[in-house]
Amino acid sequence: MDVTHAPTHPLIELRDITKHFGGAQALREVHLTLYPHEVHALVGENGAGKSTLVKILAGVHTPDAGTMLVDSTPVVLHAPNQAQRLGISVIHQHPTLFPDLDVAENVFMGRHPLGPLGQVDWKRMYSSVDALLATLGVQFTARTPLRSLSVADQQLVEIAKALNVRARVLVMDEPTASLSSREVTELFSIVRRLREQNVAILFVSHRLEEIFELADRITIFRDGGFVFSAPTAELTPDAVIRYMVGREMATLFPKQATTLGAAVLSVKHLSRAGKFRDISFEVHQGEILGLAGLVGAGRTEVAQALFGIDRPDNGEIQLGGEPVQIDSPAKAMQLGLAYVPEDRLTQGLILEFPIRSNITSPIWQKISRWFGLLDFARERSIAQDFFQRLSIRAQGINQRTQSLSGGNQQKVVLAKWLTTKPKLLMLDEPTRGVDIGAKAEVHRIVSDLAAEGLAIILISSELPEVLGMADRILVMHEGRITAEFDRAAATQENVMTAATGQVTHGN
Amino acid sequence: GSGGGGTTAATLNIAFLPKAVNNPYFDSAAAGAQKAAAELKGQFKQVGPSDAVASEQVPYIQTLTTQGVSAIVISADDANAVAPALKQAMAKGIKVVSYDSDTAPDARAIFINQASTEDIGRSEVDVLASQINNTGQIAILSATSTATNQNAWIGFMQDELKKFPNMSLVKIAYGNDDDQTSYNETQALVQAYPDLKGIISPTTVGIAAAARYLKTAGLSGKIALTGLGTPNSLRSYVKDGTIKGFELWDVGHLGYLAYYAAAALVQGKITGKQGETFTAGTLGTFTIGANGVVLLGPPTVFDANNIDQFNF
Amino acid sequence: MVTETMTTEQEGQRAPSAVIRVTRRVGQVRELGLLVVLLLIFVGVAVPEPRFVAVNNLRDILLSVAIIAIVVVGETLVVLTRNVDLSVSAIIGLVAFVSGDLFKQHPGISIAVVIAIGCAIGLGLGLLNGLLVSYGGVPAIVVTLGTLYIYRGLDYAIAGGKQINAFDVPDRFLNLASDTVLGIPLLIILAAVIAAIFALLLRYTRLGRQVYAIGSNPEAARLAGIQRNRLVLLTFVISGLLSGFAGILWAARFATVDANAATGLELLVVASVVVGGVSILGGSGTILGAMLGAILLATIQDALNILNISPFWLQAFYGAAILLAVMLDTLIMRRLQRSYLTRRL
Amino acid sequence: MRRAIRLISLWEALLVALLLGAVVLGSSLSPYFLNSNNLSNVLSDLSEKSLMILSMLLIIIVGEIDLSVASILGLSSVVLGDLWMHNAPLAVCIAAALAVGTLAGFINGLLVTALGLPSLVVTLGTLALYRGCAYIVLGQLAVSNFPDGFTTFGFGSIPGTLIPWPFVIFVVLAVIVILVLHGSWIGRQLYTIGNNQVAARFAGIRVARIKLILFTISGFISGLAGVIFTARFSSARADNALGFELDVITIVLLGGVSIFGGRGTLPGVIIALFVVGILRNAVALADFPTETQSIIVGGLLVLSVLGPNAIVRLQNWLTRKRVFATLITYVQRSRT
Ligand SMILES: Nc1ncnc2c1ncn2[C@@H]1O[C@H](COP(=O)(O)OP(=O)(O)OP(=O)(O)O)[C@@H](O)[C@H]1O
Ligand SMILES: Nc1ncnc2c1ncn2[C@@H]1O[C@H](COP(=O)(O)OP(=O)(O)OP(=O)(O)O)[C@@H](O)[C@H]1O
Ligand SMILES: [Mg+2]
Ligand SMILES: [Mg+2]
Repeated sequence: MDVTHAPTHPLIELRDITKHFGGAQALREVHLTLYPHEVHALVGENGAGKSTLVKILAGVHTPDAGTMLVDSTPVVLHAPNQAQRLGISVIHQHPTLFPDLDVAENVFMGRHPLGPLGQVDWKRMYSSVDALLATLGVQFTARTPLRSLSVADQQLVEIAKALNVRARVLVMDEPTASLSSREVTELFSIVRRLREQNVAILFVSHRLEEIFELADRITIFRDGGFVFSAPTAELTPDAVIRYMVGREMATLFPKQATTLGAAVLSVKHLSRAGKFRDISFEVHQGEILGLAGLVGAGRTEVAQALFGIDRPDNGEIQLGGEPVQIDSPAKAMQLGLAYVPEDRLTQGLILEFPIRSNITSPIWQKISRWFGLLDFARERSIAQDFFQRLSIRAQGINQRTQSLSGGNQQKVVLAKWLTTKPKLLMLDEPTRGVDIGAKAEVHRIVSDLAAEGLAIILISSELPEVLGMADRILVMHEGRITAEFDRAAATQENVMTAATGQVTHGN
Repeated sequence: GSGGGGTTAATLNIAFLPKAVNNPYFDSAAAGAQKAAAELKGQFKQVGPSDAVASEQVPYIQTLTTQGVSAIVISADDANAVAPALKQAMAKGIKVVSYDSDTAPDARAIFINQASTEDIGRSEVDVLASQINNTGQIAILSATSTATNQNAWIGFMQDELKKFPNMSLVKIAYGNDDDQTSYNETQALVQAYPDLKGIISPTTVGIAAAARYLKTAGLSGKIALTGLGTPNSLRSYVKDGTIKGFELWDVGHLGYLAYYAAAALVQGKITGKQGETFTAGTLGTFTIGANGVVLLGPPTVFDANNIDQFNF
Repeated sequence: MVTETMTTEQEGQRAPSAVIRVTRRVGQVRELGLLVVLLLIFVGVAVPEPRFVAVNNLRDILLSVAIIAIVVVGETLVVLTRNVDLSVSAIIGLVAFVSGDLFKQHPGISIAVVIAIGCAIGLGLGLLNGLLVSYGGVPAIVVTLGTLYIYRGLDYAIAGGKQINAFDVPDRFLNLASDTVLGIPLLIILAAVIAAIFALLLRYTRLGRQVYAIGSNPEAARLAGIQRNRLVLLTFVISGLLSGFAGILWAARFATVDANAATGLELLVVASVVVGGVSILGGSGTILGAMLGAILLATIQDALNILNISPFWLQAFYGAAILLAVMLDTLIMRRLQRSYLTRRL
Repeated sequence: MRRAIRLISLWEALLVALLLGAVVLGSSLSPYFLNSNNLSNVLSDLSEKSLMILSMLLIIIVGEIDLSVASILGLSSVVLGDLWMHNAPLAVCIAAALAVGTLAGFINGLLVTALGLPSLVVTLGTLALYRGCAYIVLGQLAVSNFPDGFTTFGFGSIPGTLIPWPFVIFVVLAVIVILVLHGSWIGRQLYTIGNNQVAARFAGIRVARIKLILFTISGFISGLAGVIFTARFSSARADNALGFELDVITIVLLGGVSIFGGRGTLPGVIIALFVVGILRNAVALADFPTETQSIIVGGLLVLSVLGPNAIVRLQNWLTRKRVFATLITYVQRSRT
């Protein structure tokens, strides 16, 4: 990696940027400087505010406070096309593409090349996009309908889109999240080429090894605040992780020691084409089984297959020793399974409903009397009970969940599933985008539940969380289990290596 | 309020309820009725649905009943669909007269028949026969298959056709008294029967639409067309020869007579029994025939020679 | 529309991988499918009834579809943006009567003026729809359902019991519908030209492509800096304008116009669009497809006439056509996606 | 849109005001308006629509739509008539009509849930298909000679009162729907589906099955409406209730139900039903031309959505102006 002499003139300078979303503070007076001819990595845990910053650079969000300087002149971006005109080109974390159009149009939308008559020049568009795709070494062409691409291929289109404009600033929000290692190398060689052309690059990623391979400078955010920034040369992975986590784990993850009971769930050779393959494991009463891995490793799919949302192609699921067929979430619930989904806003909550109805939603039928008429008194008491047990901070059980902070929303989702008195609780990213305080409470609740003998599967992309909470850790990489560690044996390093699919060493 | 209000012999508050309000045929009938109203110093109004749909007429009957008009003069879109409502009206003391298209006989006192069903049915066949010298395939373009008057005429047409061995009725099409439907039905007839020689359309909307198709398709003179129509809507086709001759009673007189009949009922001069007589202003005296039918008189034949003398 | 087929050939030339060739065909499958179905109908009917393929019958088919086709073009634009315009039939009826009435009230008024007025009315009504949808934030189906009532109500209010008869309007005006150029009826040429123009605009202008974009993924369109509201407004205005123009032609063709002209036509228009393979969820479909859809429905009607099948069967056939069209469309899309899913890992 | 929810209560209040306005208007336009016969006519005219709005409400709440209701009405009416014409016993005819309606609805449901097609297109197709079938069965014929008992049921009122028989059925069904929708777990599940289909599925709600059932119910109700329609006019024709679907949907939306699903109450819709019914009647009583009705109804429909939106926008605009912020929050408090 070549040592860069940071040029004197920054291309973009962000000063004291603050951004709120309703009650939640996503960014707190952060600052960031992008120089030409430099790859600048931005790291931080889930919810640290990385994407929010990216969206501010992209003109999607306008900061509540702070200034943005482009070529040392202050600008205020209100719309994405303003950012585009300033030569800022952005790869968003989640693909924002047009499923009905072909790849070329997705790359060129709004900027189609025009012919002599001012007509869209399709020939030229296709040839130039095909050329562009060639440099990315992809398996599809400019004419492939986007709808037919996998999420990973869509990510590549997103990248092509950003590379297509003569950008002076390239911002990439977790571009490699769902890419194969081959595609990653292709991408990196391109990024290096761009750096040689004096493009300023902001690179957001959870994969430290990538960062240390590519970045010239690293900036670390934590819980919406700026923590530290330095040239890569002056940093080590451990140091970065320390800055990212920035707290003694023991105090934060009060996992109580529990005596493991009988196996609740045992999975044998579970596979689903394109998502995961040959997954086998057991969970016991009172055990917290951690499921670690990078975004896109397939953990959510595994959980959702267990919960009857998608069907596994083959493999066996046993509950309490009995082989079971789980063909629908309703069936899974009957069998005593519960699943706290990855995205609580779209999968976990009815934002229009009050806390009360959300908490009782899985048991509405149970708390109904004759003719299925709801027993409102009973509903209120149950809701009130969990409201207090999980110490949800809100005006009361009748407040609409929409107006709750992320942490409290997450507690409502937890309460919702606890009402079903499950035997096995699956938590997918239970603390993503949840503030520290609430995070700690969620952890306390979870470990209490385990202590009460509940079997728990904890999916989390936050290593410290898994390391702190889990009795046992399974690591997934590209749909396969690559390692298993006991609480004692697990460390940041060996889990991360397994998660990135390098040497598999378990025990 | 008293639903039966307004039946005191003095006040003449008579409402016409045609199949559809936006139909020139009924408008000219209304004109005649207005003339009668003026002569009798009575009130006249015409209400009704914008489409010729039976169920649409019922709310209007109910409204008129509520308003306590002294008489309802109706052209029934579906003889039976309107019967219950009309009976309710009669129960409230409102007189009911049907014109143009009859209702169930027990749902009205008098039916003003524009012309003897038999005359019309037979004469139309004769008119057409003379135009196609008694040979070839012919078709009928009617209104709705439920229209009482249409079916009665068609009955007699079929009977009359027995006299013409070389003429064959190949199809009875229904244009719903709707311009576009009639137009398309005509097109369909011509396509389905390449050898078609003549069309009878005993409905003003139908014949106009048919004439228009024949003209645009350049079939004027090739396929003869006759039926019932208003001079105004057919004048141009008569002049360009698409139609040699067609029939109609004087629609204005129809409305005029209907109003007088209703008035006579309201004033208690008649009850609708057979043999009763009443005078209808300039039209003279009329006698109520079997089951309450009053006959307007023989139809007029309009052709290039006389058409300009009429304006309705 | 020529252009559509041209690009198909171009795409035929360069064929990288098998999978992609499949998908390319799937991309065109709608138009192809419709053509095949049309062909089958023609063959199937022509065998027992050769008159079906007689030139003048084909002319009748195209004539009967011409006016609707013009409206379908506008509807297609609207549907592509994930909206729908149910008020078209009311606009046609209103303009048809007004333009006829103009001739009646002001004998000797120039045809150009009437056409201008008619188009202006259509444009205005479309503008109202568009404003309510884009800036009023009211769902298109609600807005146009409402204006369907309102515009038709206005029509009744203006027309009342009056009826425009052939002799009320000058023959020069009626000729719009009956004139032919090189033996081809003017109506058909007008429809074809309008369709071709908008097909070209949709395919060869950035704005046209953006219409697809906002229908396909509004959020992504926003990130791409596309101004959704203006574009939606524009499509409604065009739809209104074309409906207005169609109304004028309606008056010219049917000569006898009352307040009920074109009642219920909106269903036939939307049906044509859907059968033509334009996704009701927006973002995909072509003018060519929609035209074929309209022609298909008209052909079915004509075939029933020729075969002397009771016209009562017509609606049933229309319904079946719509259902089959969407079913095939979705099934093909599903198949396509499944074929890709298993590619990774 | 989100903030618009706060305004629902407000919207229903507006509807009530509208209703009172309609009554005042009616009685001022015509002395006969408040006449009990007239009110009974209003109810009688609403016979079929009042039933159809019930199932339409449920379907729209789960985020779907059924455009084919009027066609199903026509089809079942025709089936009833055709069987009667062939001398089947009346009971059999009615049963068959209901069965056909139910089947038609079930088919809609299958196409929507099993094949996952958009209900807008599916029911647009069946709108034409079912109406077409009605024409195929009976063509232009009309069957009329039904027994008096049947006709009285449709047209007559409960002896001694002026309450039409069909209205009784509506009251019964309305009570049931109110209980189910606003009081039972099923209702909760319907709103959940309409609000967030994914979350509903993740919460173990059988979305597809519920939708299938709803479309089937809608078919049954439409069939029932078909029987009543036939009885009311003692006339079974293929074109019965042509275009009713627009009125039904209009009433439901006017009642404050979101076309996107998840929002709306039966009381609101019932008020809207009477608003429309009374306005139409008043306008007719006053001898206003027919078209006034459609203009009023259409205008109300657009306003019903535009109104709340406008208020929300106004609010947003005001809240941006700090001065008014406190005022606004105060207003909102007082509202909830
Ligand atoms: N549109 C939004 N509305 C409300 N809250 C939001 C929104 N976008 C982000 N947030 C909140 O802001 C905080 C930062 O989110 P952000 O997506 O920037 O984190 P991140 O660092 O990108 O996390 P990840 O690594 O998971 O992408 C989180 O608490 C998140 O819940
Ligand atoms: N929010 C999302 N948007 C688009 N694609 C996603 C999203 N989440 C996951 N995916 C894709 O789904 C596939 C499996 O991801 P999945 O979420 O199961 O993995 P994971 O290990 O659970 O990742 P995560 O840490 O996000 O939970 C991957 O291709 C991933 O890219
Ligand atoms: Mg992010
Ligand atoms: Mg996941």
